[in-house]
Amino acid sequence: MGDRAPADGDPILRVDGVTVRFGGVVALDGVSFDLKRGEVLGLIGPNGAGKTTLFNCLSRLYTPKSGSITFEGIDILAHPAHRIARFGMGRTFQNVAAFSTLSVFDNIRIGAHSRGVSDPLSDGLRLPRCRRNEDAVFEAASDIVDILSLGSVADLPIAGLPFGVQKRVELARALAARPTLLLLDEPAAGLNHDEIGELASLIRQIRDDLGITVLLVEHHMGLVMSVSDTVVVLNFGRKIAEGAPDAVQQNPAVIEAYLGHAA
Amino acid sequence: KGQTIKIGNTMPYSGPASAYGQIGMTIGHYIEKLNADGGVKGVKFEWVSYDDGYSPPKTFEQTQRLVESDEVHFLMSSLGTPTVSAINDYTNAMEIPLLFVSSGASKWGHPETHPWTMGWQPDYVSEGRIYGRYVLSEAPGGKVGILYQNDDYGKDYVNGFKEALGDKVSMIVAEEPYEVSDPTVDSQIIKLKSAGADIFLNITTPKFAAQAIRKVAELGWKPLHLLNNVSQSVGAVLKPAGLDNSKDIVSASYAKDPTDPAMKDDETMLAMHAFLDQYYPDADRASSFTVFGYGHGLTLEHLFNQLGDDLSREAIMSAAANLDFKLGTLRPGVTIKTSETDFYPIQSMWLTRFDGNSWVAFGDVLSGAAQGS
Amino acid sequence: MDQTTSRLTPETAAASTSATRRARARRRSLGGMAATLVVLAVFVALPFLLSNFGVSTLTKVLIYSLAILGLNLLTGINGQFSLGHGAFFAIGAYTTAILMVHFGVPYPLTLPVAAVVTFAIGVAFGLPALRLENIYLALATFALAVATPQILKLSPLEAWTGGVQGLQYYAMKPKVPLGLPLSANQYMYFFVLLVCVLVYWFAHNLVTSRTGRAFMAIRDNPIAARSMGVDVSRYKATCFGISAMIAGLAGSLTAIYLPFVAPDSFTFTLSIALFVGMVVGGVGWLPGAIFGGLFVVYAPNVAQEVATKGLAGAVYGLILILLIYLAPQGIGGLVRSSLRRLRHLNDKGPASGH
Amino acid sequence: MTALLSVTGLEATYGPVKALHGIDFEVKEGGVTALLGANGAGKTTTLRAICRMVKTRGDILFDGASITRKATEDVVRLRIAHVPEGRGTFTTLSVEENLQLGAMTRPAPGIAADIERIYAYFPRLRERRAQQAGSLSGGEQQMLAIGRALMLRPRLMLLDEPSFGLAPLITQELFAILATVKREENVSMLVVEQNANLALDIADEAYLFETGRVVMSGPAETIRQDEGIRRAYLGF
Amino acid sequence: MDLFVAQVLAGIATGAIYACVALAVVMIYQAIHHLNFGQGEMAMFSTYIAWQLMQWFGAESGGTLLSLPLYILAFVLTVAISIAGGFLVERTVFAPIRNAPVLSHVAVFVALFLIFNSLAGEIWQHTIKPFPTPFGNGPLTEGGLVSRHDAGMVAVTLVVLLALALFFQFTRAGLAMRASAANPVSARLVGIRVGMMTALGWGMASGVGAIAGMLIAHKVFLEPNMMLSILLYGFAGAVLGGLTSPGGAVLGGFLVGIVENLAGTYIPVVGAELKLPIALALIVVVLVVKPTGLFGQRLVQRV
Ligand SMILES: Nc1ncnc2c1ncn2[C@@H]1O[C@H](COP(=O)(O)OP(=O)(O)OP(=O)(O)O)[C@@H](O)[C@H]1O
Ligand SMILES: Nc1ncnc2c1ncn2[C@@H]1O[C@H](COP(=O)(O)OP(=O)(O)OP(=O)(O)O)[C@@H](O)[C@H]1O
Ligand SMILES: CC(C)C[C@H](N)C(=O)O
Ligand SMILES: [Mg+2]
Ligand SMILES: [Mg+2]
Repeated sequence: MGDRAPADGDPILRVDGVTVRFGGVVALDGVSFDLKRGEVLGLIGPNGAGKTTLFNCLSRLYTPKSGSITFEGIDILAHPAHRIARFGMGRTFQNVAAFSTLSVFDNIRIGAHSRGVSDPLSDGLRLPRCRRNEDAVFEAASDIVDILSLGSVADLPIAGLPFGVQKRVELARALAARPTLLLLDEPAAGLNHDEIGELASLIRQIRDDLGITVLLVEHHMGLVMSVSDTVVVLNFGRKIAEGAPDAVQQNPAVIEAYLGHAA
Repeated sequence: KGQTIKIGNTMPYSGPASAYGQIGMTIGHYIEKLNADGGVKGVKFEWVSYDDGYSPPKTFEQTQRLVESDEVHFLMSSLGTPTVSAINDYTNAMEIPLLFVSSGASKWGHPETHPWTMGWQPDYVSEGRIYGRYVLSEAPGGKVGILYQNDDYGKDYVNGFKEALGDKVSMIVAEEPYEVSDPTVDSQIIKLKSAGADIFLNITTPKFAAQAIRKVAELGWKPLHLLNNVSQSVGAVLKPAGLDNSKDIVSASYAKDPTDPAMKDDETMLAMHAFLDQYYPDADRASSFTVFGYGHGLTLEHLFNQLGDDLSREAIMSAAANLDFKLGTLRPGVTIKTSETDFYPIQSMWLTRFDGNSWVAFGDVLSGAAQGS
Repeated sequence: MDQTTSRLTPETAAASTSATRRARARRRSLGGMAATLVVLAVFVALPFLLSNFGVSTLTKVLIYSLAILGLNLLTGINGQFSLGHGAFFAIGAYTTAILMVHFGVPYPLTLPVAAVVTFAIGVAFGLPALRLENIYLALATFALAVATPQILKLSPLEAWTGGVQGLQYYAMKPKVPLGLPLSANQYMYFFVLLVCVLVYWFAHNLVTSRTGRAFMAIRDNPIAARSMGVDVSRYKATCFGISAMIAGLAGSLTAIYLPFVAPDSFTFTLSIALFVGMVVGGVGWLPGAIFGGLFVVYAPNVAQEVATKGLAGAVYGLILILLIYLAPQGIGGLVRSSLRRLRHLNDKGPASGH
Repeated sequence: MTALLSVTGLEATYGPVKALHGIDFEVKEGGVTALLGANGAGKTTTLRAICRMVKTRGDILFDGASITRKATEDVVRLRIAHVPEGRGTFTTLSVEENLQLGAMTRPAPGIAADIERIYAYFPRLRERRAQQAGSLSGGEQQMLAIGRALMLRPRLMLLDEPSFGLAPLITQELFAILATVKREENVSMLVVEQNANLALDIADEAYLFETGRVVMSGPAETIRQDEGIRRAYLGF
Repeated sequence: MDLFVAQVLAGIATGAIYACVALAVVMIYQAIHHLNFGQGEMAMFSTYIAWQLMQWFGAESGGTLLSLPLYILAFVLTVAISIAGGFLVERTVFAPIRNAPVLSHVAVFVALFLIFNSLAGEIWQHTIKPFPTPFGNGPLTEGGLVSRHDAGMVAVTLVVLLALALFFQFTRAGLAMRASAANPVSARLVGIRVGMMTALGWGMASGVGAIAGMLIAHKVFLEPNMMLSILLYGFAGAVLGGLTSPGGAVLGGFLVGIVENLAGTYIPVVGAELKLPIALALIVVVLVVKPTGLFGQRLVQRV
């Protein structure tokens, strides 16, 4: 893993003036920011501020009313959702979107779908090409299982696993595609303090060892502030602050809308 | 002597055509009676009748079971045009007699290609011709509207009818097909009426016949109403449709009408009722299907009375091809007659008019054979 | 494995490495292969033990199983509800019949043509189906099933389809090729068996491959699948095509085994039967197709033996309900849960003590 | 204070898998009990067991009477409200209908007023009242789940990670609301919460779970002082 | 033009049949979020019960109504029996397999279909029976194409529609039923007796089905297969209108009737032969454009 060296310079992701409306609800209102390659960007904001909506725009599940999104120099709004993974963007979901009847291992293998090449006919005939691909996926998935310590549950159906484990499988699934950009939607929800510490080091490991850029949505301030290089704050679909974690944490507008005083 | 002969049969005891099931039941009970009476010339029968749900592949499977597993001696009275079509080639290839098919399709009478298959009732094409000729003679200037079932059965009638009209086929102003899966034929009737038809040729199966008769009355439409034989059952069609609504309908008929008061003293009908009392008390006595099944039973009895000691399939087939007798359930003048080249046992019919209670024959006994043959 | 991440592990049996996982996967697939061979051996032996009629009934079982397999691929594996697979079955059958009757094509050569035709039609139907979910798709496919006989009857097509009468070509029934010491029924049986084995092999490969995982991902969570890079529309349409193709091949085999096609052979009850067979066999479990085929062919016969004629339907219905009571997930559910139980015991054996 | 809920020897199984291996704990009348523990420790299973949603052995007494033979819906009728893991939103129904459903077992009077009260707690929900609940953001749905549970006017609330997905400010407000509800309406609570600080703040007693067993228990204050707990759950 | 009007009227007349059944379909959908294939046969069975009651009461003879009060008595009794019957079927047949996958439920619907169909044939035979109408025979207006029965049927359908719409929108039981179907686990967690709600839904659906059956039987005649194809049209109508909207379902039913007749009349060559397929294809087209039907609730799916 880690075959792509982090290259500084141009942002890996540029979000420019993205607006999304649902009927009368304005979920995103002209949001713009850049994400530098090799950084962790924390995206925070009150409930309903539009964070998940932004993720859904990035992975093309929603189409913004206006604005543009450039990823690795590609105008991704011109592409359908299923092509995004191939461009190198991976994600997890806020409410765990697992393939519930399948085993953990298969969930992870599906994560590698975008890296494989096969068509139904050659798969059905089990051509040597497909067998080789299968073997490669098997190895890659096994590696990830080991990295994320999912070995003991790898053959179990994902549905009955504790929520926290499911979230970890989602992370493994996203990593299986070897993304250059990883979108994490509230990965710490449901984890206790200890586990969050591990998650923080895992995220750093993902950034530093694997060279993956991370966009992190999270309500756990300890985590956000400890791993983010930059923090962007949304409120009512609008960006209200952007900057280094410390600066954002002191920003009165952020405290007023999001953090509260007791934090 | 003392032999038991296995007879195979398929019937729609379930599914959309299950109303015909009583034909099979009647024959089965009649065979029970024959056996109880000591058989026909000492020969007893075993009636193996399977349900095919009116589905052709099922008919094939059940027939194969009858032939290859039950090893029946011959097949008799299997019902339905699409269903029996599925097995016609098979039974001929296996050289198993398939006698008295319960369907009036014209294809059961082709000894040159299918020497092991024989029909029973007048074929639908011939009956269609009878209606065509009647229209030509009765209302040569009329406008005909046709309602027909969109299958072989319906199309045979239409073809016979058109053939008889010949160059007057332009009298037909509207032809409306319906599918057995249609819930009602109301809209077809409305169209026929709107097309200005004053003659209504009603080629349907019982349920749709009843719907059509009632809808015609409901619309206040008063055409010359011709109803095909299959649907002329007083009990199963006209009563539900309303006897008043059915008044003056014209049909063609070869069998006696069980509801006809004149049949009260008819010898055959009395015998039938006695048989039903003893063996099949649940039977619907106002239904022509019961008479139909009873007629098949009598025909079987006659066939075996005619046979000698040789009960082989060939012998049975050649006996079936040499029938000539008066069957009690048939109207006067209508007989059963076959020959090596004529595999249509019943070919003549009477025109009948419904008088509000029963069918009254009029005119002469008619042959539906094609003109000049 | 480093210390930090290992803390995330739930404390169960010792974690396995890639090598042990691979070994276990191989063991399982060997087990599956052995089971398959046993079943195959039984199916090869049976025609020599059964009566002539028994052989032809078993041929029918195979044909239905094949169609059920096709349906299962679509509904069980890919999650697209179909109540109309009888339509593709019909198209396959008619393709074969028309090729044999009108073009004199030898029967084995009609199979690939039928496959291509039904695949194309399946894809064509799968495209609008992309927009329909669950019940809506069920209705659309059911509508297709209901409309099939009427379309086959269409008078403009009559020159080819034989209209309401359909096509009969008993004379073209396949003969036993020279030298084989088999009865006609046995030969037909083995021909059908060969096709079934090949298709099963194909379907099994498919399901255990990248494509198959994509199919299942779509079934479980289409949105997540899309985000993983699965082209949902393409896979769904393709799955529809393959599924229709398999059902079409089954139809094609019917038209060879029973040299007669007619619109009324393909009413919606056929589609319903296939559906019931799939449920009985086990939704999403390919070997279940055999059980489904057995059920669909034999259960009505059993019902008829048990009941008087009119009540056979009720008895069949009761048998079906009883079966669902005993095996809510079909036979496949029973087999899988007993396998799981076995494995659970196995896993517990050596590595207990936590 | 007497025990409103007392659980003894509770075992729970999912098919062949045993998730709880004999758990004992109580919730005092008007008190708050917190359950702590790592992922998969069995906290959710315990709440499900009380609501009779999993197969169990052992005894559960509510208000002195065993409820192990009751059906879920009858347990709820004893006014035990559950904020489930995963929120259990009726996604196709509107926000307001979701709230009404929370009061399904109550007589009609007072419901409208209570809905207003929930809207006052979570103004976001008022803005979204006619919207399909499935379209809400994660945090908004969490508010809805809590609001729905409050609509029952419960005697005992089972809260499975109530702060799950809530923004820090809302989380603070939520715990303030819970404290008020507890104080003013004498509602007892059983709280599963990963944010142990918050949980211990309102809790009287706490239990630490590990793989289906209670490994430590005591007054919240005592637990808070424990070195291991501090490191693993509190972070100071 | 005359023909056009005639066909539209004929379409409305048959559409009334479909609308009636579509209502029953929506009813069951709201209760179990599925379509029940056995529903048509249950309605047919109910209609036979009504017929049997009328025989015993002497309310009719050969399809002619003899006594309106006795007819109404039989009608009401039948609806009551059907509600109880639907309730019982759910309790005895479905409650035990509550947790089985939906597709297994569908297989059981098929089984119910077979059981009721075959029982009815066995008990009451297969020959068609006339069924009386309380609205009187003959056309509504002199020479008109709409019969009194058709008009009465439309009226009854609208009344049932109103009752159902009110029930679902404004009663707590209606809300509880929708909640049970949408999310049974959560419904239990708010104290709804989901089993009872489902059973009640079955009961009500079977009651509505009985009403539909008794109105339809007069038009198509009573026989075991009378609902075979009508149920499909009812499904089509309900789906076209939107399965969650009783009003939409009724409108959908009428639309199916009208479209089918117009297609049969005005589409050349294949129109008459293919009116059902054409009508169904049209519905599929509508669904492709509007996947939840004309008036169905759009579902928001979020991740
Ligand atoms: N499909 C939709 N229809 C209507 N409103 C929607 C839809 N999707 C999102 N919204 C609204 O848009 C707003 C933004 O939602 P989003 O899920 O992006 O919030 P979020 O920032 O992720 O919040 P949280 O932190 O609670 O997850 C919410 O108020 C939500 O109600
Ligand atoms: N539906 C299920 N099927 C099978 N096993 C299950 C199921 N739900 C939970 N389990 C098992 O029960 C054990 C306890 O799970 P539970 O959800 O109660 O843990 P938890 O403490 O709530 O964890 P979390 O913090 O992740 O919510 C776990 O090992 C889990 O794998
Ligand atoms: C008269 C009936 C027994 C024949 C049947 N209508 C058929 O041809 O299919
Ligand atoms: Mg969110
Ligand atoms: Mg939990």
